[in-house]
Amino acid sequence: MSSTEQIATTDIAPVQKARKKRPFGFYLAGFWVALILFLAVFGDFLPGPQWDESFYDSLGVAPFHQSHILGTTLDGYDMYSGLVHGARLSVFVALVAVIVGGAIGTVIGVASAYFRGKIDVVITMAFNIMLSIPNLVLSLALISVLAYSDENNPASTTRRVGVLMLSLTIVIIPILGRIARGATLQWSSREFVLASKSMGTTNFTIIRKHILPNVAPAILAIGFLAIGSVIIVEGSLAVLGIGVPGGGSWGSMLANGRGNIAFSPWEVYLPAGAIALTVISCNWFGDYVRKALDQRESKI
Amino acid sequence: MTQSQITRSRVMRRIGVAVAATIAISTLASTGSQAASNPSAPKYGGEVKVGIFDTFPGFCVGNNPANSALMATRTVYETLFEKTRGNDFVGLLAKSASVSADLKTWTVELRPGIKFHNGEAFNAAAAVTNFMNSSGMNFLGVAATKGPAAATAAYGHTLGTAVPFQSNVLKATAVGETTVVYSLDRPQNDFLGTLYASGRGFVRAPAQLIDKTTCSGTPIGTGPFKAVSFTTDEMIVAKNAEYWRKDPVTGNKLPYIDKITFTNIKESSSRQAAVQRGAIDAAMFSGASEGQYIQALRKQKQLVEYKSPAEYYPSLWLNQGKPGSPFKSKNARLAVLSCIDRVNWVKTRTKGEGVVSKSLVGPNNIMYTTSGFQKYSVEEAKKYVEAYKAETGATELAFAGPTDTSSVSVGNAKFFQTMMAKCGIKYDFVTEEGAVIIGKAFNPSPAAGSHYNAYDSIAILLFEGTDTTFNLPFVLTNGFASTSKNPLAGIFRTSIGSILGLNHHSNTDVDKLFYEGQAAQSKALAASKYKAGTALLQTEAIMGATFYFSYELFAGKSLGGIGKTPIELKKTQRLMTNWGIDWAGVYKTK
Amino acid sequence: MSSLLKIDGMSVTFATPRGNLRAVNDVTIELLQGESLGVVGESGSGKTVLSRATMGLLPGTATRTGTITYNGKVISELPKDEVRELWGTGMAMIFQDPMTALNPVRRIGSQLTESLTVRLGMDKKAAKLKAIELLKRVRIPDPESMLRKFPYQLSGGMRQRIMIAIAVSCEPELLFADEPTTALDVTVQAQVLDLITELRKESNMAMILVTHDLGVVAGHTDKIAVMYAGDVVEYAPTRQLFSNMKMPYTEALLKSIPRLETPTGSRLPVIEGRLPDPTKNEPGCPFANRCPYVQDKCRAEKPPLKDAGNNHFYRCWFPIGGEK
Amino acid sequence: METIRMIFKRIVLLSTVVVIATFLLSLLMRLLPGDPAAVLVPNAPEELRALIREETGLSKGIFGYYWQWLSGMLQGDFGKYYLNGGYRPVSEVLKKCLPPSLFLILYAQIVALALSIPLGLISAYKENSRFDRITSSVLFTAVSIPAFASGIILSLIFAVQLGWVDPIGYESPFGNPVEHFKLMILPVTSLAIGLTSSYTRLLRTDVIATLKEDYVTMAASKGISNKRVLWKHVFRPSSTTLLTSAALNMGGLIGGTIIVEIIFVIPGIGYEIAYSIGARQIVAMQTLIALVSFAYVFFNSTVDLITNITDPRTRERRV
Repeated sequence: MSSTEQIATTDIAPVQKARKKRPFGFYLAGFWVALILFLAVFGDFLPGPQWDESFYDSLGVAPFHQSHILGTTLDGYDMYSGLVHGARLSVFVALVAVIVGGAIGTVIGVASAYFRGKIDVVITMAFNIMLSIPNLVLSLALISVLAYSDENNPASTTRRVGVLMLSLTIVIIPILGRIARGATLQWSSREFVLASKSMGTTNFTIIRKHILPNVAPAILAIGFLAIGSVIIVEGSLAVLGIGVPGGGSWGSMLANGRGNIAFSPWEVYLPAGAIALTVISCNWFGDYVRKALDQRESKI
Repeated sequence: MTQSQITRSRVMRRIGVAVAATIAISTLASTGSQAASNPSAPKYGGEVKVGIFDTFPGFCVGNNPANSALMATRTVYETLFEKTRGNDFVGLLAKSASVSADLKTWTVELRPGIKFHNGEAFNAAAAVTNFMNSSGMNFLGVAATKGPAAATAAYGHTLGTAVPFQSNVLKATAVGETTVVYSLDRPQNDFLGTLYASGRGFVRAPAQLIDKTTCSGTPIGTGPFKAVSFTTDEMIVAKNAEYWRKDPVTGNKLPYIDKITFTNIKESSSRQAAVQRGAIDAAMFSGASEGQYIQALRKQKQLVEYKSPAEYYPSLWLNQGKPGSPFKSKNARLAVLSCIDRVNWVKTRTKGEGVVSKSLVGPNNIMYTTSGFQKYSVEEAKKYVEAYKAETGATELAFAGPTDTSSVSVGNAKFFQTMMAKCGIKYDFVTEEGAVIIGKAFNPSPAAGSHYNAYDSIAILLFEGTDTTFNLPFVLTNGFASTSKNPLAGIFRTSIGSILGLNHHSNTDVDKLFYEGQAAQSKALAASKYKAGTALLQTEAIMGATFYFSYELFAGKSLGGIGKTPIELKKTQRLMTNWGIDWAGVYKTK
Repeated sequence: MSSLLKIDGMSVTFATPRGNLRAVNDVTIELLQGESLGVVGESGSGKTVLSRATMGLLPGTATRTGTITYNGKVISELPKDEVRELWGTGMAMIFQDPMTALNPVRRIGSQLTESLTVRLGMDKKAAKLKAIELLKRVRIPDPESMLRKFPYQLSGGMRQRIMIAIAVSCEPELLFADEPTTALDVTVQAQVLDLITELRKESNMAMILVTHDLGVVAGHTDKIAVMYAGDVVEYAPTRQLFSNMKMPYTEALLKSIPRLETPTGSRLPVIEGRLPDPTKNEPGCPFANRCPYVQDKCRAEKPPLKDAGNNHFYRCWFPIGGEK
Repeated sequence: METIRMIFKRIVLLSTVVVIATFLLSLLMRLLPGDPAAVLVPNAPEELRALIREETGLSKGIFGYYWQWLSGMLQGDFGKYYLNGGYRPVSEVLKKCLPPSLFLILYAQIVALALSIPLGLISAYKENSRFDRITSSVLFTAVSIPAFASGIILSLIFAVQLGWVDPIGYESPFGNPVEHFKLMILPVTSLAIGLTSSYTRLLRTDVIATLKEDYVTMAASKGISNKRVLWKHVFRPSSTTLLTSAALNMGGLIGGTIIVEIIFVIPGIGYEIAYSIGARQIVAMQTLIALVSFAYVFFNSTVDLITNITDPRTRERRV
């Protein structure tokens, strides 16, 4: 159905062009994400210097050096290897947090909105409570408590990474949970759900067949944005000294190099660039999914 | 009144693993060049901003400000004695000291007429009150009559790690207004060092000490400045118009400046930028971790550098007392100590600002000896690892240690880890906040199954300056000697007295040698005993060291008079120390 | 009476993701001063676009060709700012839905006096007095308290009166009324239309009344243009059209109007089928697929606009009642 | 009457959220293994620890502890930072650290709104134009650069290399207003970058939707200028989401300033939170986080309430 009346709207926007093609940025983002995922998976098999070895004789060499393509830090660590290694940790931490947190949040959010009643009140309240504490503060508090150990041999590096991921996951749950709840509320009142219900379909089937497929794109869109924020939060935690220990992630590379910006600026620009590009790419995908979603909505 | 400096949360950042070297740069060398730089006559007035790198934990006996925070604290407080550039002592609040022939009775004459900021008189009674509180004697008195809970309620706030530093003092007695007599348990030739305590033995007003609710928050001293306010990261002090000192050269009344703001600027780069742009008048830096900033500032013509001697000696403490630690085995200790690549450490981690250790302490310390100090050799280390495995049946030599959360500390730990890996030693580091590490390393009441020091090893700066007496509680088997007649020994031998020796070793020969050194009647004899003690620590591989370093202060041309106001003619105190400079004689040039 | 508005060969196309959409095809219309024209058609016929395009109120995705002459001046090529000068004072528009066409967050008073202060340069006091007078003219009781109300506090009929008041506030010469009664209750529809006609007569305003309801235009217009798929398919003085209908489409439109005399329970005739896809340019008469009188020629070739005399034009190969 | 009931309901809801949030925080603190008093004063003797346990209510179990903390808060006793031998009241610390943070947040909000309102309006008005696309990509990139990175880079360029402003520090606006604003430029900028970006995007989306409303066409048909249409008819109905989100950020920003406060050495509440968490000052930490949480909920509810009362559209929905 097409109606000219629907298009005719207002005069006050000047000439616009209809956009059909996927924008160039989409491919750029796709390329970057593919590259990062490739490095995250196969990075260790690629040739290059050790990422955690200090090269005493090449402290703070500039990029395009013959044996250190992206230069070294002032402490002698190879930038290229660091970035490749960091891709794994940063992406891993962010993906785990968003996927696990997103899954839990979705289940809770969908159930809350679908069943309504007291469950909904309680869960909404719980989300509000968690959201009332800023991301960074919440993860800081969680990490400082969970990574604390009274034992003689205190929290190990692996445990700290685990705690970091757990904290970020907890932070993600209410964010995506609220989105899932909102989307479910909107969809569960649609006719086809009511129709399905009236035919005696079980709640589980309705959720699986009718709700989830419709809620998923909204979650996906915000999920992409969340990956970006988690990478940034991880970096902030690294600046505060409780990120991934030992400079293994982009955030901690940046945190370690931040003081050297006047001496070896690439220590800041390269990891900041890697973070920014990844976040931009994730935002792009999120935006793309959201737009696609809007279009689908408008067609209905 | 002595104070331990162990609670330096941020020392971890300036840590190392160390021993012996030559004097690289001395304070004295740098004084000459500054003499000509500020020809203007001293002026009164003006406000000064100073950047430091430590937080303010409070001002009571239990709060031990780390070095750069100590600089701010020391504008308010003064010690009885001050160290001179010639390594002697000059009286500050005290006028002179004398000792009995058996080295067991020290009589200190105080300067008359000095007042605390609250108007209280500084006199022999005040000095004794300070001793009674910081040594735990007051606590003991109440505990004996009313029980420990009452004692804690009354004096818990003044109980700190300072206690074992004064374990050799049995009694302090006020004789008249200006004389204090200290009666010692063992003979001690370097008692003035105990009173100085690396700049931490300063005198608080009795009114401050007595009120436990305000003790740590209300600093009252005799110094050139009065505390105006403080937060965790900032301390503001204002001119003490009634300050007792005059410039002995010009006769000018001190101090010159109206107000100083000390701000903790954690980020080294921010501190560097701030002093370089003149946003602050001066900033302090640590040569252990801030090499690149120091070197960048050194190139700035508008700044003057004040450098301390390289007499701060971070050490690697190998804990023999902790259950599960590998370091009961000498082979394990030898393996680790042989695996320290000091040259590359200094080059990489201090950017060349440190000095490679050749002994646990530096050459201007009386304890200095290269004898028995483990040299870097991967092959040797590997042999020791094998020997350790054969000896204990362990499959590998593995140990752990803490690092605070700063990038530099984590970087150090990472570097150390890679270094150990080259010798086949597995080192795990644990990232925790500085305060938490300090709490776990010096834990006076460990839970069941744990230990006073929770870590296998810890790299930390505890040895500073040239006074052996200040270093002893850390290397002895216990802060209270087994023969101690100190009434506190009974209570504190198992708690506070035993926590400072992070090695928790049981080699009493070490104690014996150092005690003999303190009892020696001649400097030569003392030196030989001390060196023997150090050599024993080194050959037995009880602890290790990597480098020595200096503290630096960079000041703009807006400040004059730094290091030019002696306490007494011909007795000039040190220019730059772990606690910075003497601010009494500093003035604003514009 | 002299010519007020002349539209000559105007076409409007929209750029859409599916290609160019032709909303108005080569339309030629003339309007004299004080005259009223009804533009009638189903939704999608292009009637709203025609009115908005004439005024210049099109979104950026639209392209308009052809010439528009207003008061003897060609305005179709004027820059936007000069066209805007005509809006409100020269031409004004009453919108279809009074629920959405009033700004929900602004008070009636500010919306009503805006034209007066901005376009006519009245001061606030004068504008307020004028606003009260306008409200009286559109028969709103207690006009002073009305000024302080928000749109949500009013009924649909009230809102439409407000809109009319806004539209006539600057005494335009030409009023576009875009389905002014569609969104209203049947009972108020007639009142509103009568009000418009009355106001129009008072100040000799010309009007273009856009509607899908032939019944509405009958009593309120001088002439009628019937639109289908962007084309004007029949164009005649009102009386002429009703007495001598030529287009099968017009007939179908007329039949679809519910009448009071229609027995209850009987089915209302509707026009079967749909409008053709405006993005495709198919040969033949666009109405061919729905026309009860369709013949082969209709599917093959698009009929031109024919003159039936008496200012009556139509676009059909086989008109009702045969060719003249 | 209805408004009063609504306000009352809000207050009840608000207090419930804050009470539960702070209680959970207490619970979290109690998850710390070992003796919490030993965490507060790491190397103090057991006698002192016992004293602190008594004073804070840590000896009374979780409910006792929480009740003591809460009733203290209600009476204005915000707890203490425990030092080895003494304490500092948190209220004293708050007095010092709250103003710098509030100024920082306020300025960042003002700057972000001042930038994003025209940017959002124009880029929506010229949707898909070159201006829109450039603005979008610049803002997109800007929001993707973490505040700590932009802060460091800004500081390097404007403070160190160009020397236009001092790289660090804070001055009270009452003592030295010129210096106060100069010092605020860089931290406010690095905070405002991300805010501007998200505000602009919010406003742009809303304005695009509003531009499609009939009343905008209607306003345009009055012949008033585009500028007037945008400001008077488009901006206000489009600004609800923007203002709501700006107000919500007030709470979130208090915590979000941590990094900026550290880089630019501003003695604010973010800094104190980070410090208290780092030093495991659990009582102070709980108080500070509770205040942030309260601020968030407070602004959240207030904004909701205000839009409920002032925006005729929400009233319409209720009617």
